Amino acid sequence: MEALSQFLSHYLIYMIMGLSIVTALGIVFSKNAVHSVISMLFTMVLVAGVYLLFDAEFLAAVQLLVYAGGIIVLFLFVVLLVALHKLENLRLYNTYSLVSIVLVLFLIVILGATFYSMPFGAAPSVVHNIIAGGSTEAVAMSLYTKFILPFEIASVLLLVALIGAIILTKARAEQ
Amino acid sequence: MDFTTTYVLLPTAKIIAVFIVVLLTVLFLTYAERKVIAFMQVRLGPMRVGPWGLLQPIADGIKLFLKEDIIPLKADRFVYWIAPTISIVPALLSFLVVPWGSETTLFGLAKQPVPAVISDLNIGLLYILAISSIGIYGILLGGWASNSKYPLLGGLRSAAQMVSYEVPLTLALVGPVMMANTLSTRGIVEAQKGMWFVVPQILAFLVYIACAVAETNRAPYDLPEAETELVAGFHTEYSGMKFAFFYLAEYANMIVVSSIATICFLGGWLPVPGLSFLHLPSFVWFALKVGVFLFGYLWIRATYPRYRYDQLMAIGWKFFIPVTLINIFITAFFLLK
Amino acid sequence: MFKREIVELNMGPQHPSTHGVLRLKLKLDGETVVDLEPEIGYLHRGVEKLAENFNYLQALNLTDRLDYIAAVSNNLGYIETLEKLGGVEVPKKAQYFRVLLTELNRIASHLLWLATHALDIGAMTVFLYAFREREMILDMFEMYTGGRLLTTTFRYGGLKEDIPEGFDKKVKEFIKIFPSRMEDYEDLLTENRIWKKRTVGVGVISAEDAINLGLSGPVLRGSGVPYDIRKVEPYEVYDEFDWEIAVENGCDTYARYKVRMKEMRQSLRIVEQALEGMPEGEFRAKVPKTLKLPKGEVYHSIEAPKGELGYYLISDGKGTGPYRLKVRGPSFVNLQGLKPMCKGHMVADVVAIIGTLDVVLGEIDR
Amino acid sequence: MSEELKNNPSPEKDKKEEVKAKKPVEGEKPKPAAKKVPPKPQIVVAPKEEPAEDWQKELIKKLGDDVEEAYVSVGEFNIVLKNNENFIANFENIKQHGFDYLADISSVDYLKFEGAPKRFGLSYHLYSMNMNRRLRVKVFLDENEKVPSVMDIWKTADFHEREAYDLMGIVFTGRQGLKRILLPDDWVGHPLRKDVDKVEGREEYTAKLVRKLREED
Repeated sequence: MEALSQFLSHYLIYMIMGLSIVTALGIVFSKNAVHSVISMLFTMVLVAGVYLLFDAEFLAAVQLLVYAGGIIVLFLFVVLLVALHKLENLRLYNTYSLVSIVLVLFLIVILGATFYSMPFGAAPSVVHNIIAGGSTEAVAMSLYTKFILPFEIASVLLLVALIGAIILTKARAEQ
Repeated sequence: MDFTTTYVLLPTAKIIAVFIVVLLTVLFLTYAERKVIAFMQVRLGPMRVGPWGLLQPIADGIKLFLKEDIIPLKADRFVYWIAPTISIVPALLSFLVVPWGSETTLFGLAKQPVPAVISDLNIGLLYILAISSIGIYGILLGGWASNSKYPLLGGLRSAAQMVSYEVPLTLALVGPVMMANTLSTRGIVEAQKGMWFVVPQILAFLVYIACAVAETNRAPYDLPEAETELVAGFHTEYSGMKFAFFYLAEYANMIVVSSIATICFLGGWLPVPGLSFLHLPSFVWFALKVGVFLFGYLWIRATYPRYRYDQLMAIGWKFFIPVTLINIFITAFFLLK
Repeated sequence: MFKREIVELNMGPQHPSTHGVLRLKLKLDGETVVDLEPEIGYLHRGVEKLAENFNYLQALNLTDRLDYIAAVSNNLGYIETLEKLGGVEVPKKAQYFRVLLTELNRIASHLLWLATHALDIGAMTVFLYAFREREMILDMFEMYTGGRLLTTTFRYGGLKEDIPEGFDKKVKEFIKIFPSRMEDYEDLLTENRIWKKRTVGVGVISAEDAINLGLSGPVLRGSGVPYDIRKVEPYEVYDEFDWEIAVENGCDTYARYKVRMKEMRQSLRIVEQALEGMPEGEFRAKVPKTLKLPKGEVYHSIEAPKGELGYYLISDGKGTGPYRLKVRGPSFVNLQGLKPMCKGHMVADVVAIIGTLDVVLGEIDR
Repeated sequence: MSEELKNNPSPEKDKKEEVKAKKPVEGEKPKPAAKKVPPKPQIVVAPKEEPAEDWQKELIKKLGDDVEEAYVSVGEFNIVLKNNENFIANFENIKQHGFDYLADISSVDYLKFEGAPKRFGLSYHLYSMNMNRRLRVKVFLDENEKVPSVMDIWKTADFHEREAYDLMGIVFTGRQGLKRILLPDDWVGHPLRKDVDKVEGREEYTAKLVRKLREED
């Protein structure tokens, strides 16, 4: 029993990651846009699971709340309201496949090189040790003290975008 | 305690206990709904199956099991199949962090009392809100996959409604969280030992009740399934167990929001002030308080007409959200003073 | 991309709130109704053609099936049309009893309207409360005629038979109970915020438009026109009773709701007076067994629960049945008000407006 | 009375004419059915009287030559109008006279009715809210004769005219959307006509429906 649970806690992370890759592929390869969105939803939920396993509870909750609960609903709204039958006839693989293969290989090489040269170190375990009272408090402390200025700037920017969107659509509706 | 008991046996036992209780409650909530509303409407309600129709929910359950599972010809089979599941799983998962009592030994399974909650997450409340926001997809996808106009309208309506009402619902809960200084559900209850949060947070409490009714798509905000307009809303085309899943999810959600209200405003498992001499077990107090809320649900349904869709949205955005924001400011002001 | 798409939605003929087999072709912009066209005829049975092949008494059965909620009113209108052409004097007792039954029927019809209207807007409890009281009235009908809905109540020259024993006791019981029950309905609805939000300002129609559209009954009176045939052209013994026309000036769904609520109270007043003043004597004038009417034509209208119910009867003086019987059903005409009332409102309001028009498809399709 | 006689021509004119002409004059409200206890009830005609009241005379004067006939029968005031180019103007006149409420438009097929001048008839039942009076305007039509629509004056005419078209086959000109209302759009015939066999229209319709369904298969 003990061995099993240790095995689980050790390999659960890989299982979740693997699943999330599968669902992520589902986003790209499914021909039906609604199926894509569902795959995306599962990917988001699984990513939240990854966060949870790294003891980033707050991040996991926010991931669920904002991405899985909010943004994908909007995606789904758009997909449902736009005519879908046209998408069914779309060809997934275009004729420039040779070019794309070369480009993708190039991208993989560059990304790999970047990852290889980055000094990642043992960050997760450090984080694990710092926050005994839960990650929520740590996030809050850093957000509202050290990073208060970027935080506020980001919020103002979002507000501007929000108001801008409303004004743009309103103007169109009145025309 | 050894490792196996702590990490495997106890959680499993808790999970099984909670789920059995929740499913039974859901079953008999449907019975209670029919009975309570029947008595309010001077009729008898179910009387045929068992004494006073007590076995009616079980008969209904069997009926739904045995019913033919119809899938519309032009439906998207995969989405049609997965929608009820998406709907019910988050509803049940929410019970993970609901503390149903102070401490328990789980009928002697644990040698010393353990917290009466499956998992006391430090982000408990946030977790419930996060997980319940997934439930929207079930309704939205179910409505779309049926490939029929009324379900689609119902699905879109309810998704818009639930997304909108999540905002004031969450904001209303910020007040108690600020006062308790924790997101843990147990922590919030324990912070109310002196005074229930319903007293200082009365504004948030009232908004929460209204939003909770809207969030669970119940009367007078039951527009997604307003039968006189949209036939049966998003589950018009569903039958058999799939329909039962939607049904169960709705009632499970009712219990979840009632539990949150109890936890955040009415002191969870704490006894009613002045009645603590009764020495009732803590889970009885909890059940009683949740029961009051559930009764309120039924009472409202028997009394009020239905709002119109735009009116519902207007109330949500123009009234509830400002009120909850003001409540947060007031709470912050008094906490900082 | 920003072009507005108009969606066509078929509401009915099978839909919970179209009260039968009414079909509406809605054109929607989002959820706002841009255009609307009622499609009727799903319940067409050719009553007018059938009547030409029946004799006068048989045709009475057909009138039951017009507005099957208010069969007594239909019978009364038809029988009075015959009597008007035949020129027969109806005994006082029969007249009193006719008024009594018709007013009870009006209450029953309005109760059914209240029940379904409230249910459409989502107030479920009122539905069952109203049905409970309607049941009492239907019991009375059953006691007198043997039928609950299709009553075939009256006969040429008076009543079918004398008033049964114990009937007055039932009516008295109803008169005693009903006012407090009315209070119950009003408590649940009249000042209810949601109810007001759903009805005030919805389905507005001005008095001029209403007259021009030929609307009648509570729909017209809700727009402030005091047109009630019972008052302006009293038939039977309505001029002997003390009662008022129910009028509201709101022109909207709420006003029509209030008109019907008032009207139920007034009807109860009439019932009370009719029961108290019930004279003794014959219940039927002496009339021949086979009814033959003189050659001629006549239009007679009465105030049915839904509005002006008119019968246009042509007799060729030879046959024992009508040469032509045209029914002017109030619901048929009132249905024309649906389009101007609904334009610019939302789908949910359409449901409320259908409810407030109180249409019965049996009468529309005939 | 002389005008009235014109409208009740020959076949019945001989003996019975006397009876119906005299009967109504004797008593204001005759009770033929009630009093004459039958082995064979005598058939009489509802009396036609000259319009006596001021408003009636005024209205007749206003409409002038277009009035073919005007009489009071069973207490109801009837005006028979000519179907000519003044038709709409006359109705506007009537409306201005106070008859603002159009209660009903009825169509009649006089095919088997003795004494009718033409095949079809339309009866407009009007009511005046202010004067509290009723008026019946009648117009007679030959087969295939069209009649102008009064929909511009009273919107309520819409359904009534559609019904008259649907069931009786009377065509109204000068309006839109004149289509069947109670019967299916592809129905054959007009069932309220007296010469229509009840079943005929239905058989044809059913046959068409079956054909259509077969094609769909």
